[in-house]
Amino acid sequence: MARYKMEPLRCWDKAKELRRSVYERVAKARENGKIIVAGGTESMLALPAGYDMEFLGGEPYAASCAFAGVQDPGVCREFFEAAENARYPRDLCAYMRIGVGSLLADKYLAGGSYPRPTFNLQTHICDTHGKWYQIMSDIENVPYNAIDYVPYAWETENESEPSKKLKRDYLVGQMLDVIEWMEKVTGQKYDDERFINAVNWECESTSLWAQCCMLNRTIPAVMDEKTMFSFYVIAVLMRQRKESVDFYTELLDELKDRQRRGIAACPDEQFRFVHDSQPPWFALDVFRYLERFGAVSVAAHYSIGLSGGWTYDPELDTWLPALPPKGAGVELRTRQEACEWYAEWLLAYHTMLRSLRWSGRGKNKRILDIVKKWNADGMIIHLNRGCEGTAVGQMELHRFMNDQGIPCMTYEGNVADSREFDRERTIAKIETFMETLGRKKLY
Amino acid sequence: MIADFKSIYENRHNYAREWKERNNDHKIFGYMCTYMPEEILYAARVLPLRILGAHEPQNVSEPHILGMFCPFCRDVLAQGVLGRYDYLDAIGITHSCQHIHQAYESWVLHKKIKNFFIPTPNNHQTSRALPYLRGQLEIFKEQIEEWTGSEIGDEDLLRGIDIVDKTRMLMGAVYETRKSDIPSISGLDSMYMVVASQMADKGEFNWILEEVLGSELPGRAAREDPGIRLMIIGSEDDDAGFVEMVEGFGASIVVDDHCTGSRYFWNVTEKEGDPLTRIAERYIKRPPCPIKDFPARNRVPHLIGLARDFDVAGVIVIQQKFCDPHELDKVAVTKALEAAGYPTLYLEFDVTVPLGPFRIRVEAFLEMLRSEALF
Amino acid sequence: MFEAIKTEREYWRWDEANWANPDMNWKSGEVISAGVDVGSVSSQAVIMVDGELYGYANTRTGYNSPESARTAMNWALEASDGMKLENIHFKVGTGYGRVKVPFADKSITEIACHARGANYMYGPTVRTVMDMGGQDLKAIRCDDRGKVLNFLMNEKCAAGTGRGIEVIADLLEVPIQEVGRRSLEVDEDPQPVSSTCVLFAKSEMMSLLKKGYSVNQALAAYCAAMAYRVYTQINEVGVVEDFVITGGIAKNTGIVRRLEKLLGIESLKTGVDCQLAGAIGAALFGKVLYEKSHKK
Amino acid sequence: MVTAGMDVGARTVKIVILRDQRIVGKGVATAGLEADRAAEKAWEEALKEAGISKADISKVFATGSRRGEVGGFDDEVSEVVADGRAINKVNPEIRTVLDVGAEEGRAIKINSEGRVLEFAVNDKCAAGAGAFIEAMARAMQVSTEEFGALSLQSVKTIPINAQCVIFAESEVVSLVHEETDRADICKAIDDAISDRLTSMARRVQVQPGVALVGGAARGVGLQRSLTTGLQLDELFVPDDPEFVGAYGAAVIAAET
Repeated sequence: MARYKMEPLRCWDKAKELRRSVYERVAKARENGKIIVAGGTESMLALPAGYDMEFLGGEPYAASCAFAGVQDPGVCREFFEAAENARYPRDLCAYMRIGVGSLLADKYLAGGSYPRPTFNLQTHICDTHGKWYQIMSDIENVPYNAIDYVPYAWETENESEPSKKLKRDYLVGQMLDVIEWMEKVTGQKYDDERFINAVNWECESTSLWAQCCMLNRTIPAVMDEKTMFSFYVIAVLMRQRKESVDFYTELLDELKDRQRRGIAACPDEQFRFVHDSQPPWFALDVFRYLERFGAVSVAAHYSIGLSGGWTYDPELDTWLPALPPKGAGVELRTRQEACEWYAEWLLAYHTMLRSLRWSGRGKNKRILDIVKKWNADGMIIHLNRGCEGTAVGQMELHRFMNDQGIPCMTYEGNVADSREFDRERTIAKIETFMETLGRKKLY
Repeated sequence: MIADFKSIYENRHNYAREWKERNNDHKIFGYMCTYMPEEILYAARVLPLRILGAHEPQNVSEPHILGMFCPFCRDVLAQGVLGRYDYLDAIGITHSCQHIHQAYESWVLHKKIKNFFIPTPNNHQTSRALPYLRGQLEIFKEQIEEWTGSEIGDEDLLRGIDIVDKTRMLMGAVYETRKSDIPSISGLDSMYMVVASQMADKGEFNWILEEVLGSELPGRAAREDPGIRLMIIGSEDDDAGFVEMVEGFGASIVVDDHCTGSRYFWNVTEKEGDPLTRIAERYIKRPPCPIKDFPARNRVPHLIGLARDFDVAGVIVIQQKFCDPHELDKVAVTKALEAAGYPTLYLEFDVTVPLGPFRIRVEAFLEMLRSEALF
Repeated sequence: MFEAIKTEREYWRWDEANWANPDMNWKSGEVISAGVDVGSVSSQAVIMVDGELYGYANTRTGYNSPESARTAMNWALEASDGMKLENIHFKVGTGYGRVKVPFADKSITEIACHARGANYMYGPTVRTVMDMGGQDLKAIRCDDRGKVLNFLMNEKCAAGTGRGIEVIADLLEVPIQEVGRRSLEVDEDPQPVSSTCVLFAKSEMMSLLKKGYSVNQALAAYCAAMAYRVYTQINEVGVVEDFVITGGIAKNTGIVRRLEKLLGIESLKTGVDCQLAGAIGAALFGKVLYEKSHKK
Repeated sequence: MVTAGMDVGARTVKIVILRDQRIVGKGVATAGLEADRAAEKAWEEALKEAGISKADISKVFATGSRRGEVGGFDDEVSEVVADGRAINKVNPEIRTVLDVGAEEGRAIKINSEGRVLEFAVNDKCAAGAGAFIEAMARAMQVSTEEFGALSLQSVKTIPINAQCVIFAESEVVSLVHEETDRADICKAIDDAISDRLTSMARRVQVQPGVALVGGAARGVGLQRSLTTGLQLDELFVPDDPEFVGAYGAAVIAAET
């Protein structure tokens, strides 16, 4: 007998539609010679948005390929093989290997050959990012520029103001340079107004998503993580666009309504856990399997952080949804102002990106905060061999959680390379973990 | 004496402890990546020492670091967990790679020790990197001043620059002698020299270097027939056993691109301008670790230049297993070298190098480079 | 000491053999040279008379490599018509144990030897040699004299090596000589096992069997994966025709056929036991070295 | 009450029959490809020793990675839980259990009641400890008993890099070809395996007393290497260490 009521989400199809539209627009852009910018999706999407462009994000593309692997494992296999044949080692970033392989095989998931961008623009958020699109650009032979991202230290380190200012100026300076660079490589004038709007929308989208995630703190959770995956990705793909703001506004209302009426994502929710790192996209059924024990993933630093703007509140010693310019009553008027606000947003409020560079103390604190505030009973860590940025600090996190008396298990896998995931062993490990917590299968 | 290099390297911990006694307990600062601005530490009369692994199997790092991280960072952390560096007063690191940063973070988490992280730039090709790095160095200087309780003036910084630059110039001069047809120092001793320079008080170490250059190297031949001239490039490499094996097969390693080799000392500080800016500039202009080499590929021309200047017949590309920065450069670098006419042999290190499996690869590589003897 | 109770049959064992050409009279030969290839899994000794194959022995490598070298050599001599070790002018050791061949006049790596041997066995058109041995995969590019131009050996893991296949043969209780053939007795190839790690391939194979795969299908899935692994490696040196496969695994048609399919190239075949390539190359080098040392 | 525990491992099936908490029958058989046939063999042996028929057994609990392949049990428990319960019965002082089978390795942290607090299972590239020692014994042409004895004779330390056991073999092979003393190689292998097991054990923060169970536990060389590796005064190895899982299952069957 299910504990909670369920209802399909109205926003579900809209999200699907928006996701599809991105790949279509890229395909179209190719035909009518529109500017295509490629790079990591954490490249500051608002920055190239000074142009009427389509953005081809490396991570979501790779994730889609990996997800497509559920139906046809051949898809990714072909891309990985293409990369391996070109001598790219298999322990490198799985997303990168899919991108490079897809390019070398000249095959685009949505059909046709791999889109050749007007230029590549990358933000160097982890060791791989800056090199990833260097390699892509070598092969495509298109202009390439990269912005170095040095985030603020975690609040636990109480970093000095002068240091923060340096980081802000460093990032702002690079943005201004990149704008000039883009004008050079495209030969087209950069439109500050478009840019300023994009910054507003990007901050708004990510702030709204953070608010959506807050609603998952209640029992039962209004979204399970599988659902979150299909919603957060809108921000990943197009947070700098108005459609994204509209989508999250609507989603927030729907979720509030569900929360009020006690509608659950999983009718059997009994054991709430926080997951760490991206999931193995080709094996999301593992989450389904967990639900048979009443175990539901209610949050992950990854899914709430990657698309969420969070600000640290020293009084409450926790992180809360950050205020976008408009919400803070700020009117961005010039390129300079927009760059400064945008820089601050990424350096201070993007806790996910910050965790890629800050492996230890801060990340533990941040995730413990999530476990507590989202009322989780335990944690499951995906030791992700396909993404070193998120793998940083995972072993320490495991140790830390157990020391805090929070049941925590790890399983080894890979965000996109199914050859590194052993389903049998993972299932066996989950069963053991659940058994040691005295939980039996409900069905 | 050349022999000193090896003995400093092999007795690094005794050396450090004795140094502390001799220098009425001045502070010792262990660092984990060669982007650490030693000049500032010398200016503060703090001794900077590089922390390296021990190349022994260990079983203490797994609870802290994922198995897919490079063996070097695990080996380094093990040294900390096992208490081999307990004489250090502080440890520090700059932005380098995530793996070694993990070792640093775990060390800090589990050994309560004073620690300094300088958030240096990752991209040295943007003009914005210099003012940013200069600013961070100033903050670092202030933190050191606070820690030692004594101010660091410009003249101190200049003294620091002079000490470190002198080591760089002297080691550069030693490398210069390896260009000759019969190098006067082996690849093994050269490696000992550079790693020893990272483990010794450079003030003292410079005397040794001057002595070696002045009285030992002239007219010296590392070996009568240098055999095949090789370049060795890649990640951190202080694996004496491997280099010894290679040179044992009648080859000579005449130049390298490692952070335990030429990358560490290749360029010196500009003479003009404010000290901190000059220090920052030197680190930005040094031959880059792959992790700092984007958007353009500045490593490639540098490596081909080295191969040409030192007249090598082939290149051993060797890296720590799972070292992403170097794996990300593997294809571009080997391609470029092969295209320039330098055959390459690609190998991967682990904490302990399995000499057996490596021997066949190296021997075959040398057989391949050797002339017609068998035909 | 283990839960393991000895399996009645040792499925992983290769056959051993020795042979000498009855139609050749070695006594009339000018230069008699020998090559001994002490590999990790098996050892071969080859005797050549004036650069022509006269006899050989193929044995399993034992614990002690000098001993394995002697056994192989003596076994080859036994097959001969009264040849003694001292009748051989020049002996070259190769393979893992090359430096430990007690009677060898010189040691040369199996990489050089396999290229040279392949050149003899398959002719001067050979440009790419894939040697698949017990512990290593070696992709070798060579010129028309069998001189190595470029080569590459496997790093990190031993999947696709003879040892790996032994493990699987043992697991599935299939004699190793039959692994290849039986892997081809399937209507269509299943998804290759995903893990190239032999140990994980093992657990994967077990689950395939649980899923109802027949042993042959499981073998097919494994051979397909191994063929692919070899394929990526050989691509690193680049395949130039003619292309040949040497070493123990060349006997595994299941991997060879699949590899050829991936490459879209047929490999040359030969009547000579392809495990002998290393020893043959060694013996041929022996001849040259002997002649050079006896030129005035 | 008579209960039984059946442990269907990667390589063998083990069965333990309990009457009023006392072991009255044991049986073991190599699983090979057909675990169910092996189970029958093991049953025969165990029932014979106990001098009873299956009908006399009120409850059968199964454990082991391949339990899914055989039928004939009332409920199942994971190896980890079975080990914890069993070792606590045999020696209540134990807080950390190391289970080393042919393919799997496990480290289990338990409390004074034998409840599992935390556990670690070997990850990729660290599997097959037991199988590795077997394969190496084969390569050295000694029995696994001789292997352990030889290992004990050596005091030398030769590092073997055993992150991937199969690749580690080529290191062993080259040691062999360098005519390294056989005893030293055996110890080197035990040390390498011990290092990996110790690493895994440290994930659960090893506390004394420590027990070593599973098929590989009888290896006297491995016992020594682990005792040194974990800096222990003593390492507890129960009689019939390979039956611990089955025993635990039987005990839990009796208790529920």
